[in-house]
Amino acid sequence: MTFDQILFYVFSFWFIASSLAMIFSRNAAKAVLFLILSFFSAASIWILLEAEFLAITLILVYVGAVMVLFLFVIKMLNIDKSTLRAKFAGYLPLGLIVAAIIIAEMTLVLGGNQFGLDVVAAPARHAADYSNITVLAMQLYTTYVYPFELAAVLLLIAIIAAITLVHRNELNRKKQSISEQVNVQAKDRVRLVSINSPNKENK
Amino acid sequence: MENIYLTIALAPLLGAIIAGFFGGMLGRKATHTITILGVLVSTVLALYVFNHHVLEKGEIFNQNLYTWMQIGSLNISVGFLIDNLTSVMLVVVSFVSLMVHIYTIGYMDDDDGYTKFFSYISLFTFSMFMLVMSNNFMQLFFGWEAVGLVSYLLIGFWHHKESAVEANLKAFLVNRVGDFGFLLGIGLVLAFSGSLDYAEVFSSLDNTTNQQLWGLDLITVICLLLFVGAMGKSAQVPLHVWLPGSMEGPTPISALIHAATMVTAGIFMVSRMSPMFELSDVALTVVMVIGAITALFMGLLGIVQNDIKKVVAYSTLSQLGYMTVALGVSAYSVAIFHLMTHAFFKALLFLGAGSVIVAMHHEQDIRKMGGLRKKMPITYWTALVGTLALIGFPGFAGFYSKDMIIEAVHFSSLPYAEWVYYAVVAGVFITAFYSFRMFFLVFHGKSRVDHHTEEHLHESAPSITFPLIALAIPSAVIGYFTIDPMLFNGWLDNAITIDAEKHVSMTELSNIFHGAAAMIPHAVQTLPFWMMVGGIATAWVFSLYRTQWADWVQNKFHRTNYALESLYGFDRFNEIVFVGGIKKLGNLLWKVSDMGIIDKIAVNGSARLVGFIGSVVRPIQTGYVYHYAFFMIFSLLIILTWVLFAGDNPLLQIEF
Amino acid sequence: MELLSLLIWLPILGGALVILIGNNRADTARWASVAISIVVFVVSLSLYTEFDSSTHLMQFEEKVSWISQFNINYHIGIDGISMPLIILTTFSTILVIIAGWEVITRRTAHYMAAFLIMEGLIIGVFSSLDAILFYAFWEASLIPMLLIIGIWGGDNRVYAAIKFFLYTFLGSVMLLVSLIYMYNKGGSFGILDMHNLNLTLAEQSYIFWAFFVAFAVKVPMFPVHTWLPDAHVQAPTGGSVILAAIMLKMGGYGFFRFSLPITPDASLEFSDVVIALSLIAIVYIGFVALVQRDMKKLIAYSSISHMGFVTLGVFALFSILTMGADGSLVSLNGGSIDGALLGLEGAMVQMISHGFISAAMFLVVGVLYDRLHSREISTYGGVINSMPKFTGFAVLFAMANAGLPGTSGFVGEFMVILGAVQANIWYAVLAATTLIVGAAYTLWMVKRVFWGSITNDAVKTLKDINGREFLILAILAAAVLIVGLYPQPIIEVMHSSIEHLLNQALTSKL
Amino acid sequence: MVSLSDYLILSAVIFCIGLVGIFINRTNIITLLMCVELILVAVNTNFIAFSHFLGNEAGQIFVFFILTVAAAEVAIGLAILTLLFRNKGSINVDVTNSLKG
Amino acid sequence: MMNTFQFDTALLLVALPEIFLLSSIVVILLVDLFLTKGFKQVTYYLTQFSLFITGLLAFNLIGHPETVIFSNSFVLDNMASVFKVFMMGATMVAMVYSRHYLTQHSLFRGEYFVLVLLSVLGMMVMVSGYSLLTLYLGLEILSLSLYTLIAIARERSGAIEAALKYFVLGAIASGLLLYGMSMIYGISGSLNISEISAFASDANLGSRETLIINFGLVFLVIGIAFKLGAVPFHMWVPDVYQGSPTSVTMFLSTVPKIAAVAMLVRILIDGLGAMHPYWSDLFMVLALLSIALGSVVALMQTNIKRMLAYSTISHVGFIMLGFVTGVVTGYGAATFYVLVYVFMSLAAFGIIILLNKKGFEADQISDYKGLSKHSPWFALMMLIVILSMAGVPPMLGFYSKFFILQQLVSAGFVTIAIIAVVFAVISAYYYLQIIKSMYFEDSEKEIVVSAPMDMKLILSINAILILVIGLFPDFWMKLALSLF
Repeated sequence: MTFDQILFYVFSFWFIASSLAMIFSRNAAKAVLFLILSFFSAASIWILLEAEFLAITLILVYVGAVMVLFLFVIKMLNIDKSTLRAKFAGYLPLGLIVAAIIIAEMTLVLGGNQFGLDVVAAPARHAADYSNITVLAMQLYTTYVYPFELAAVLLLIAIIAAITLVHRNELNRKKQSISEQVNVQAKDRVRLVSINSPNKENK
Repeated sequence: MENIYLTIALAPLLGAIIAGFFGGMLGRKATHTITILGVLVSTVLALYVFNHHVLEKGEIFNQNLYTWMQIGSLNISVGFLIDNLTSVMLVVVSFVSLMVHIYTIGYMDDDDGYTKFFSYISLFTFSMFMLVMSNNFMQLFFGWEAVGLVSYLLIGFWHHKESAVEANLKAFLVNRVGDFGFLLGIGLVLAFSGSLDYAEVFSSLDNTTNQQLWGLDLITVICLLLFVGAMGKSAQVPLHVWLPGSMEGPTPISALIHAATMVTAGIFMVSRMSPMFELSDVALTVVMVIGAITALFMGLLGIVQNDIKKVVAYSTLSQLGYMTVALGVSAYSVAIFHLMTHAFFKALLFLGAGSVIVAMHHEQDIRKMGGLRKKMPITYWTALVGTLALIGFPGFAGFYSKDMIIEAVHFSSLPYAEWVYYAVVAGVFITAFYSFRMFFLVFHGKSRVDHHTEEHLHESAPSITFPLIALAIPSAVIGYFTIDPMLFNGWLDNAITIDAEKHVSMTELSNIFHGAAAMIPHAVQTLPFWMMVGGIATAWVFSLYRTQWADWVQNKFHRTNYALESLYGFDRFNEIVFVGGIKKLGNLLWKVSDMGIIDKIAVNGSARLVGFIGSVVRPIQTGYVYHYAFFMIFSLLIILTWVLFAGDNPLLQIEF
Repeated sequence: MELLSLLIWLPILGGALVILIGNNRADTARWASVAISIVVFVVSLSLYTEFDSSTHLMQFEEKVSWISQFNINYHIGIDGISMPLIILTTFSTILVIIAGWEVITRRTAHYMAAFLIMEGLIIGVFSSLDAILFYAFWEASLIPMLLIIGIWGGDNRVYAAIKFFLYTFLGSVMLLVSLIYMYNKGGSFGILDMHNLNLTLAEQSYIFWAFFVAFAVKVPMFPVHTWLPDAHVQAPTGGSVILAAIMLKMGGYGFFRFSLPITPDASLEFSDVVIALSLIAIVYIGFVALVQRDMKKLIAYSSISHMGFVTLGVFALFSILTMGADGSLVSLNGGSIDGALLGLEGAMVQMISHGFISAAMFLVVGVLYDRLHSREISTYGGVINSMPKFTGFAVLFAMANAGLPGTSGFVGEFMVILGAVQANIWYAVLAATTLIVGAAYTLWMVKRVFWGSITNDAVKTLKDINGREFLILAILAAAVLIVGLYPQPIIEVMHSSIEHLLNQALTSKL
Repeated sequence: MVSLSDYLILSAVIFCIGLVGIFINRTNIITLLMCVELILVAVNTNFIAFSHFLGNEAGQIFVFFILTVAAAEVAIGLAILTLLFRNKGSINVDVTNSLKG
Repeated sequence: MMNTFQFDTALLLVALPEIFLLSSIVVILLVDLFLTKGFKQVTYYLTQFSLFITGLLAFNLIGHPETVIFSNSFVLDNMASVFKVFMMGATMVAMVYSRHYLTQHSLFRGEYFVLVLLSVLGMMVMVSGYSLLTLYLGLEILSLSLYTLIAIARERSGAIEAALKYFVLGAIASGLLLYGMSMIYGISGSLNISEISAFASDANLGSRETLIINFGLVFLVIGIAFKLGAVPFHMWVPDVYQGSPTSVTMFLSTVPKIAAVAMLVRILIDGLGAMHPYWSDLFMVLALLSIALGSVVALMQTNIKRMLAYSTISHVGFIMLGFVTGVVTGYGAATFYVLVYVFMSLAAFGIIILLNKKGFEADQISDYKGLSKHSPWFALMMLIVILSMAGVPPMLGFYSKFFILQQLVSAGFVTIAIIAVVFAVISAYYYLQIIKSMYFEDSEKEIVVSAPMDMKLILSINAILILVIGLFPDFWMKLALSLF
């Protein structure tokens, strides 16, 4: 077993284990943390595949931003406590069987016969001066300039969407009105009312 | 000549149309004048035609008026065939019709539907003319059904009477049963001859040789089917049930349609088809036997009837049976002869009965009459003539015709002819018995009329008595004058075909015939005469001399009596089996098969099935997103498996 | 615009015009509608007067490219088979519009317009020579009828309308598929091209059944008839009239125009089945009609029974004649060419006559319904006492329905039975039972409704028919009698076409 | 050496875990969003593996865009989630079944 | 290492519609920011204007020779141009209808129009996409905009629920689609459609390659089927149709279908056309399931939007059948169908929106009771639309079905054609329910049509055209066929 393989299996194990832990987690916040672990494992595997730039991006963008966003929402909505017990679908066994069969079938297709080393040889390692980021950048700004623009549009949509959906406009936003606060008088706050006791009247 | 024929037919039609559409405007007098004029014209012209064809031996006239339809080589037209048979029929029909028209003036005097009635009977006369003048099967059927229609309308003329509208429906339907056979017969005629024209059909009869249908000769089947039609119209057992019921109509109708003319259409038709019937002994035998059964058993029923019109109606049935017997033994001319004499005396009897009924304020039960002789002399004497003619008293019209029928049967060589002979002879006794029973009960003996009616009882108006007299004369004498030329001197020869070798009755008859006058003394020595005398005597005993004996006999033979009074159960049988059964069947088909199986199960059921599937499938859409996801993944699994392993060319082979 | 196009589009545009007049100006709408329908009728008469009955070729042809992608043309023309039906259509529409004159008070303009539009569409059906054009008209004509039943119908109108629509829709989609199949085979949607298209027996069989489903539903034949009683009972009088008088004929026409010439061998192959179904329709439905308590239902069932004669007449020919090796017609069972022609032409005459009679019968029921709002037979009794004139008409039409000679009802049945005798005597025996059963149910109803004494006080107050009703019934009575007494003009018109059809039907395509 | 097949199978497993996570989970919707992320990571691994073994950067570029899309998607997903919470006071999956049939 | 990269800016003209639209979006976004409340309508008019100009630009490009730019990731052919023109037209009509709805339900916001425009942009990208990457990005632009559009009715829990479901399921679907793309990429080594096509149509394709392509194909087909809303990936359709604000339902049920078909054409036909025998069976099953389920389940619905959703599923089945045939004319038929469908659907939803007023969604079938009495004209319009959807001649809907059936029969799928028409008859039943409500039933409740004149006019034209084009469908059929 080569070192590559050892690394691969270790990371794979963590990857799969933390993914499973994530989906079976009862606590949303914990699930996010498991997911982060998954992403780290994934990034490691990507590095094995010599995609350093993407691996870093995954960590920085995903773990650094997206996952934090998740956590932020979870904490903001306070939903990690509200669901104390995880509930799983009644057909969980069936679901797992389905998943298992799908995995089996996919494995059959993707197995050694099709993608083994004897079929697809492992490429030679890149030279030490190979810069993954440069290669990607070159392509991104030339060949893929059109998708790049589209990605910009996508992000624009994300911005618009987030603002449109979540931003509270003047009508439904809770805000202070200083002048009203200043002008408030005692009678606005407390009103003295005399109450006749109903018991007396009845007697 | 053509115009004359046309006028004969159209004059009453014109009268009918005028009376029908403008009767209300014109008033009663004008209406009856016009219609009677129409029929009078026809009568005069009919006599002229009779003279031309029969007496002067004119050419047979056979010509089409217009083409009803032309299909390929098949031409169906409306046209006239005027030969001697037609001429005789024309005279009989027009004369009786004329008498009935006149009679109606008095009889229907107090009826609201006066003008309508004239319209109908004129229309009937027209239809009957078209029937007898037809030169082809289609037109025959036309006339056949048209007279049925008028009969339907007239039986139900007093439409507020439930029994009347019941009877007209029955009459129409029973006739339809006959028409069913008739139409099929016509169809077969067309099939073998390729034509519906009488002349062409008769000339292509050879086509039928050696053809079989239903195990019989084709020609036999055709004749039998045609005879089924005749049975319906001429009220032969078992299709006779409508005729007694038809007495619900006004009496002139009973006289005109249900005694004198329409019911004889079947007799006429079979005579017309003599070239065909001659080819089939089987058919002739059936005709004869059916006729005999009708003659005997319907006569028996006449004995137990107490309704004056019913008695006459059953006698009509019985007489029609006699005519049919004559047809069966190939004595077509004798049948026509009896048809003629019968038309006169039976119309006379009916009109006489009508006269009595009017006088009795529409009381028809003979047990509530009696002793009318004095009050209604004309009616009495004419009725006596009619009755004597009916029972075949020597010298009267009916004597000649009926005697000839009995003799013809006697000579017949058909199987069962002997039995038929006994039946018709027995029939003579029965006829005499019920006829005179009625005669005695009505006109003789003590009056059983209630007081109120008694006071108003008087002889009928001249418009009623005139036809009685006018009909009484031929009833008395026509037989004497016409038997010779009609039967033995070839009056009908150009219309009737007899296979003289096979069917010898007519030949034998002519051998023994020595003139009308000679028949009277000869008759006295024969069995039928004494049967008749016996009948009269018995009638006298039971209805005048010892009336209590009648009750005794009734009690003694109560089973027979029951059978007779329930009319052998034909009505009951029809009621239960046909009416009830068909209603049940109809309901079964409708509710179970149509609404249940087809509509509810198959049609709405499939709609419901779709709906059911929909409601079963619909809950899959639970609204839970994880269900949706699962459904997607599950589908992925199925599709993946299918693509990889199934199909003609599985992408992956699993090796074990 | 050519004559035929004019006939198709004039009523449709007229209908649109009437819609524009609007329900608020009901009287204007009525007069406009009747004027349009009369104009159309008069125009249609010129089809008759200018018709050349000596040829079977299509006349008044028009052909304009419509959907060139599929070689679909606006191709119309008529022959002796379609011409009488077109005139029947224009004739009936006038009656229906007059019949709805004061009865329809709700959405009058729409009612009238629906009938006018339907008239145009049905004329389109009868004159289309392109299958897709035919199909389009065929289906489109369902729409106005759906609305007529659904909007102006009785209590259960929704069920009836939807059932009617779906039943016929289901039937006709099969027709569409088979038409497409033939197009793919022959490259043309022209009906006349399809006549000459060679098809194997298997293909013919499938196509035959597809046709059969479409047309049998429309006719309707047993066992796909159950929509008819519902539709008829629920439809307003005018709807019933058009449905019975014309729409059912579309099915019969389909057999003439499509089934026989396009699938002659399959028609031969399955003629026994069709005949069996026809005979069941005649006998079975006759019995069913006998026990109806609802007048309209009774007439509806009687319609089915009568239409059985049409299919019987059409398919009996295969048991009468066959085509000899030398191309001459050879008789089977001793039948003759005349016999086959009797069947076919009898079927046509039966369709036309049924158009008059069923229309008349429904109008008769309509007259009563308008007065007492009941279709139950038991509500009535002794109607003659208060409505003598009306009873006169009713009895005449009843007699026509029972097939009395001298009325049109007799002619078709007579011809078909005479033809059927030559095919197989048993066909004729069964068919002829209608003489008895038909008379029984019709006259029994007449007896219970018109004769007898009055049992229901409401009947006493009935007013006899007014001038409008008298006019309609009188026109129909005249039509019934004229056809009954002198059918030759109709037969003459169709003879060449039918003879040609006979040859087509007997010429094997295999 | 690690074969391409190994990477692909790994990502297939992750992919399926992501799928299963979506439908077995009845707790809250946020987990669904995370499962979607998991699926995308699996796909990304696929692309990168192919890219590596093919010596072709297109796959990596694709992953780059997928990451962008995923980020945008998360933003919108969380926005919707927030709205849901505001409307129903819960993000339990079970509350979202008013539309069904 | 330097890439030698050249780009002829003149080629940008080919993408002018997209460029213009994107620029307008930005402008509108900015303008909207500064508009005070009374002038919000300006956004609407600007939107319509930019759609119109974009459409014009696209129209101008019809007939332009097939051009591929942006390193083979953008293609301009006739199909693209015609689809774009149609999408612009349909969107414009949809916006006319939407405005009434938005005003009635206080949803009129600038973002709405911007998002619509963005989704249109996404669809344009899809239509012109010539690489898996651009197709994917276009799809995501579209989807993300749609999710947002649905959720824009923030106060309605139904809308949020719909958005969520659409979002989650959509994400799974894009995941599957991406997985399929990765397989295609992995085996062919390219993201480019033309290169994939070259790879797949290689006669010497080995069994391993075939296996992997088909393996990927399964995922691709699922992704596309999801977008189209075909059974069994249809679950989102009814919920989303029902829950979304009607104007959004109208939009997402119409225009994106064109884009989905375009994507289908790009991937499955332009790219993997050689694999047709493999995917056509799959398509056939999905198509028949869609037709069947759409027809049957719709019977049970009382909500008209939900019913139309099922009807859409059934229509989608017909569209897919066109692709089953595997011949160019069949694709033409499918294209014709989808364009007709968009046309009909717009009118149908248009009428629903027409009847909308504050607090009244008019989304129950029973809401249409007595429409023919209160508003006979629009009842007639609805009648035309409904009959067209049911496929009754001479409405346009008939010809689209006819075209598909003709192609099916011609390709030998007679049985399939028969099954399809039988279900078409079943589906007629639920269409009749609407007619029943409008015409056969009566309601005391007055239905007032308060829509502005322009909407009434456009709607009437829309509906009448269904009939008129139905009378003269030749040109449109030819047009659809000319795209392949």
